[in-house]
Amino acid sequence: MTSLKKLLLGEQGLVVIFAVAFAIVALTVPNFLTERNMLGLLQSVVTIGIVACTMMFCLASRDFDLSVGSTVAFSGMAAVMASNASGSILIGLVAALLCGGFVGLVNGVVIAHFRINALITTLATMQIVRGFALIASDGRAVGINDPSFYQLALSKFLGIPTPIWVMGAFFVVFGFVLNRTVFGKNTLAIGGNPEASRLAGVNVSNMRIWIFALQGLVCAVAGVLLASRITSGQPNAATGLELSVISACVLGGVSLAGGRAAMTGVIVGVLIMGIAENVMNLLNIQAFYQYVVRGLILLLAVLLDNLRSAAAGRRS
Amino acid sequence: MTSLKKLLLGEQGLVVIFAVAFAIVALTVPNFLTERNMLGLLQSVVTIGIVACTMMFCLASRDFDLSVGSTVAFSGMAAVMASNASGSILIGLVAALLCGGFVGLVNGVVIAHFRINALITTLATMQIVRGFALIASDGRAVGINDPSFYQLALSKFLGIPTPIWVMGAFFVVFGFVLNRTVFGKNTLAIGGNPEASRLAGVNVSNMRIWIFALQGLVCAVAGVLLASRITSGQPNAATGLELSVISACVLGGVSLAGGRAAMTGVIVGVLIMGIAENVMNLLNIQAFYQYVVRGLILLLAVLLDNLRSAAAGRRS
Amino acid sequence: MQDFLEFRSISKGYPGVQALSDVSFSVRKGAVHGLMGENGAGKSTLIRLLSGDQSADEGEILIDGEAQSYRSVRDAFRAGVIVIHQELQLVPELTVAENLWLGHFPGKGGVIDRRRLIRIVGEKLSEIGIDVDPSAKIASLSIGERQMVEIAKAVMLDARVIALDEPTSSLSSRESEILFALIERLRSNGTVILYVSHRLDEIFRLCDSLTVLRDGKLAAHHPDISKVTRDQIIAEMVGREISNIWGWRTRDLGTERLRVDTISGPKLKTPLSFSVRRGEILGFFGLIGAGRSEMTRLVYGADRRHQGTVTIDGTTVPADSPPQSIRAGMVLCPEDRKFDGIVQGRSIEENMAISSRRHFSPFGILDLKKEAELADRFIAKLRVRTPSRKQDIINLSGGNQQKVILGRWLSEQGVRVLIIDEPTRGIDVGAKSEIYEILYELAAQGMAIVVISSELPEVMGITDRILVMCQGRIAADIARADFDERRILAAALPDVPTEQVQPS
Amino acid sequence: DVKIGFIVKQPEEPWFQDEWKFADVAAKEKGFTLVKIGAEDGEKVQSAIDNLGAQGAQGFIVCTPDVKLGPGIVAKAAANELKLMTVDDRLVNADGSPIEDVPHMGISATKIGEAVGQAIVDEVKKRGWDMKDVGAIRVSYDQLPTAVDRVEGALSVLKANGLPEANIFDAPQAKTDTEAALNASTIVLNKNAGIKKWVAIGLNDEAVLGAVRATETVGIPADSMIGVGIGGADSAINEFKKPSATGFFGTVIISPKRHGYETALNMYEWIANGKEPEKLTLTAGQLALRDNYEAVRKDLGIE
Ligand SMILES: Nc1ncnc2c1ncn2[C@@H]1O[C@H](COP(=O)(O)OP(=O)(O)OP(=O)(O)O)[C@@H](O)[C@H]1O
Ligand SMILES: Nc1ncnc2c1ncn2[C@@H]1O[C@H](COP(=O)(O)OP(=O)(O)OP(=O)(O)O)[C@@H](O)[C@H]1O
Ligand SMILES: [Mg+2]
Ligand SMILES: [Mg+2]
Repeated sequence: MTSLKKLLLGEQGLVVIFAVAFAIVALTVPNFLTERNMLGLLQSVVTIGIVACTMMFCLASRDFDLSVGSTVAFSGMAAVMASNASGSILIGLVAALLCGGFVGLVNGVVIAHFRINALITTLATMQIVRGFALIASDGRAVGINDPSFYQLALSKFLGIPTPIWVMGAFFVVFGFVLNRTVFGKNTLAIGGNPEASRLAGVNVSNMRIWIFALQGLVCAVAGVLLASRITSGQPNAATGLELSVISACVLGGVSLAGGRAAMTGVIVGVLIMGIAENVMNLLNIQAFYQYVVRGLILLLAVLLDNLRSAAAGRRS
Repeated sequence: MTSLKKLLLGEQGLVVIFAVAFAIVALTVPNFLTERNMLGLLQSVVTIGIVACTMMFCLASRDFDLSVGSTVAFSGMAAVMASNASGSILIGLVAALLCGGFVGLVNGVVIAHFRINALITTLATMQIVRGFALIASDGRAVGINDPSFYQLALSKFLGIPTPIWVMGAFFVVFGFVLNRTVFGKNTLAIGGNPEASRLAGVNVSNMRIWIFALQGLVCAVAGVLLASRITSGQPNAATGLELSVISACVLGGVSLAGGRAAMTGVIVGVLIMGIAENVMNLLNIQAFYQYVVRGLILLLAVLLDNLRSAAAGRRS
Repeated sequence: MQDFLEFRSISKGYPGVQALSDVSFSVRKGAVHGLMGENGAGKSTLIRLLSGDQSADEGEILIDGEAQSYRSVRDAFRAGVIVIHQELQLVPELTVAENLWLGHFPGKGGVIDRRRLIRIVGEKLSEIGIDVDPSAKIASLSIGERQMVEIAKAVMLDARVIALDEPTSSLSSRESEILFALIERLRSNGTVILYVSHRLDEIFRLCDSLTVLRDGKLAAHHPDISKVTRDQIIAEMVGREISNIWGWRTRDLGTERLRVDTISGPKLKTPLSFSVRRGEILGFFGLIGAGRSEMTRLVYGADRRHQGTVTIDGTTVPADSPPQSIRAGMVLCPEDRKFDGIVQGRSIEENMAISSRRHFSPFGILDLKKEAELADRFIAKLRVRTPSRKQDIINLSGGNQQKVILGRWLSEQGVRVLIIDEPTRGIDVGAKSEIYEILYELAAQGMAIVVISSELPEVMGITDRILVMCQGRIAADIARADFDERRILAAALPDVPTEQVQPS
Repeated sequence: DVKIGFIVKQPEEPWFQDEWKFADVAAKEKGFTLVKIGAEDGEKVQSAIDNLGAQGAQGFIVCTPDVKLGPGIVAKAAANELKLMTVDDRLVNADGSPIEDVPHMGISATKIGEAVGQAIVDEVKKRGWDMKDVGAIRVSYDQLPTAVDRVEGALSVLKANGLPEANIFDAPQAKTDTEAALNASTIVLNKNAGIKKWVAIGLNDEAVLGAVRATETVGIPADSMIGVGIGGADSAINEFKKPSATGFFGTVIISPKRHGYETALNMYEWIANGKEPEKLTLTAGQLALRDNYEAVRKDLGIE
């Protein structure tokens, strides 16, 4: 009994709770644990999952990025338009990375150098970038000319679609960066105590610029994969992505007050969001009730996690 | 020269900058400074303005409320449905206040007692409440049966429509509460340092519950006025309101890190948002470019304010 | 010997305050140089300039004859300067080892070898004589332990100049000894040490030379400390003579006022009991981590109790609500002013009135005139150095912040029990005696006062009775007549067998 | 047993609610399972199709968030071996030509717009207004291609009947709700206080309603305003139910019944009996006014 409790409320509590919930869902929801559904589920969280990797850094350093949705859409558009114009997918990719990286860089510079609140800055760039995407395409989706662009999303390796591999690779890389590199530690330090980090000689404003630029680049990758999946660049794509991604991170234990983050947590957070969506559709829950259920799951997940840490705090 | 600089960069700098910008707009944009347009402008910011009053408290106490848009829609629906069912506008009003207050109370209790992150909690209630509004109305607009309900929004006093008076009254009352009451000072103290405030005898969790409950009630008022203006309760009303309101507050110098807020600032913030919208339409700026302009104005406004405080910091 | 570190006509101003004006002095190689002055005299400002965190409006800093033009902390580090600031600058979520290396992580390609890091830090720490686990998170350490980590940071990175801003303010004598030993070692290596403290004993014990600042100006420079006396320094600092800072006098003690009965909590396993009489000033002494602060928080209801009751004049105080404790007449002035005391972003006035304003705010509406009066009264009484009561408290010097927090509690009405954790931490000699006077006055009115202090002379100087804590237990209960430095220290040390006393 | 998916782009909109409702009727009649999924963007459509495949559905009907998603949806459907039909909006290829293989039922956005324009022109003539004196509020939401097509359709008819280009005023909505339309229209009215007679068009009923509310707030009488909406859902009916006529003159009702019921039925027949549906079925909108809306609704099978 106590060992069970220990397991549930321990360091890896969220993972354990998640595993239990997963098992329950797998046993009770028909069609859930099929290979097809699992692959569909994973594909449906690719965008959130990829963007969550860098959002984790952003939140861990006590910043905030609302512009990710627009950046995903904009760089996806850029990829499609550039590859249509040049006939080369590679050029499309480079264009997307340039656009995404540029947006991130601008965010970073404005926030770090002009010391403008991150929420407002990224709220502003969110609108500006969305405006650019709409202007560039005249508000309409741009179709992909070269069918081999679709292959980015359709191709498989060992039976698993490429986007899932990409997401997995990002999880591994950014997990390593967070825990094992100076960059990761500095990020956590900035979030935990910016003043102390500065006084210890961490170049806080450079770090922030880097984090935002990285976020932009990663959004570009997500944007390209998304465009390839939906076979077009859409200026309205990924609206509201920012809140999903931030929710996934916070669910995964990333502190909005900065200084606390873990890759496993974020992965679990992303999966919880995806599974909730998936199961509701499998169970044919009505659209309006889906709102309520989604909200309740969010609450429940953080509540459980809170109970866990409260219990951990009392234990001594 | 220096006295001009002093004025611009002084305490009331934002107000001065705003006044200058207003004068420029009034002189250059045709039709702007007509009585009709001014009244239209003020009416268009009624919802944001009213909700910003309590959002200011929420942010000042280092909290966050994303559920305001849903609450406005939900309580507006409640008002219409209850007054349709009972035939009494008063009952409709009471129903709206009950619904709004209840949502706020739930937010407050969950955040203060279960210590769940405000962002996640209100993100969850935002969805749940929107779901309820949709479920209650089956996703449809509900028309108002009793035409005198429209009079709430249409009636005028001294040539100025009632909603504007209501907004003005809220500005005065909440400005007073913030600066001249124990409640206001405690709110600011909690935002500045919650732990220190608790040890200094402020009942932090009660205060937070009160603030959220108040926010809910104020949303209900905004919801009723909105329903009256659009002569129906619409479950999809006021989506995205939360971000507009928070932007207005931050523009007005309310610190997201808590502890800093001023009513004049918030009023200016609300007006900036309204004027930007108004002028863009008067100047017939294309929809897609409006996104870009809106973002740039947001950036510019905080940037100016930042320069101001930086200059104030350097001055000796 | 030649001058190694030199300040040349340094000036620095903040809005409304000239923190330093035209300060020049120099320090020899291998010297420990003391820096003294009243609260707000500009000591920390000078050290901030040295650290590269801020730059002077005028003047320059020379190291080894070279004018320094560094513009960031990193530049200062490259020039061989390490600074320990007055407020602790650690990242609570990171481990001790990570904090020590922050900003200077060793390793190739940005990849951190965690095991090696912990091993190196572990070796260094035990070599220095600091007993903390390198893989523990800072958040789990007590303030004193954190202070030791800060000190380790300065020692580990080889520096030519080390500045320490009130390093002992939260250390007890045992930890201070470790620090002093370290300083001796650094001195013999030729390191220049700039040492800020309000404790004269330390200054005389450690320093070779001394500079006194007053109102941002150089008040005195003593190249050889053996040529000055205590009284002379005090006079240079505060501009008047202070003959006897403690000023203790006998008082009539009344009946029992506060009774604490077998309380225990998460970090204080052994139940504690004690009582305080009307008019009594009870002192708590102990080493870092003895559990004194934990005890005060449990009594006050700031942390959740496992068991036990607290009664004031026979009425039980509700267990876990500071607001209720205050209404029952008990207040706590906390130890950690930065996290538990000041409300950042708010003015001095508001910080003082936060609790007491409920007595003069009918229907919750403020009486701004009364608040202003109150603030002005305590700014004058406690000699807070500030341009105005509207100043944001974060802009005050550390000691002045402490005074404002004290003012908050001294201005509270209807207080029957006053608990002060480290009352004079970082406060200058001049203001100290004022504060003691206020405490005696309050005690004479019948208040029961509990003072927690790590400064033995202070506890012995101002209290009527001392409870010595050791490892979460009360190890001794000593009346004023029996005060004896060695006996108290012996009781505080865990390794020495101590007399077990019955709680009174 | 047969399982059919029905994916729509805006599940909160009454229009789609109705489509689903009528599809449910078909499901009850024929005894198949209907899975309703809302998918607001391309990514959601993709996962919805995967989800349907995983549930073992045999086919689905989709109203796509964007017609350019065509190739992706077709490919995804093929990968999941699902039969595919579209409703409301027809899928197009990358080059913008319709994908003709996919059976479609719908009404072109331009056509609906034209119906709106015609209704306004008729009423303007009936009231004896001179087109030169009439101002037109174009409540626009250009982010949505369908919205552009609808208002442009209406404007083309108005212009053909003598409405000067200079009398068309853009009122861009920031969001697709009534309040946003109201705020944007108020500005247009205030800017052109000289014009006394107004007509309004927009993406849907809610947009036109906003314009109507705006005329009321600035004091333009109801008989100087002709607003014609699109959809015919409750917000329009509420206007007709008001005791006195408002500036909301009429609405072009498009029948969710055919779109919901018939598509579901066709899909069932296709799956169960191999009866392939028509490649293209076009439906028509019908104008409903204050005095005939009940009849029109009955006619279209709503109620
Ligand atoms: N950021 C700031 N803004 C405004 N005033 C400041 C700021 N920092 C310091 N000051 C003022 O400068 C003066 C010198 O402060 P400093 O911290 O150097 O004093 P100190 O000698 O270290 O005092 P203490 O013994 O209390 O630590 C004080 O009056 C303080 O209020
Ligand atoms: N946040 C914490 N988490 C875990 N242990 C803690 C924490 N804070 C303090 N402790 C431990 O609790 C014990 C009591 O600490 P406390 O701060 O009450 O002692 P103290 O006598 O007041 O010493 P100090 O002079 O350092 O304040 C110590 O062993 C300390 O290490
Ligand atoms: Mg200092
Ligand atoms: Mg202590």
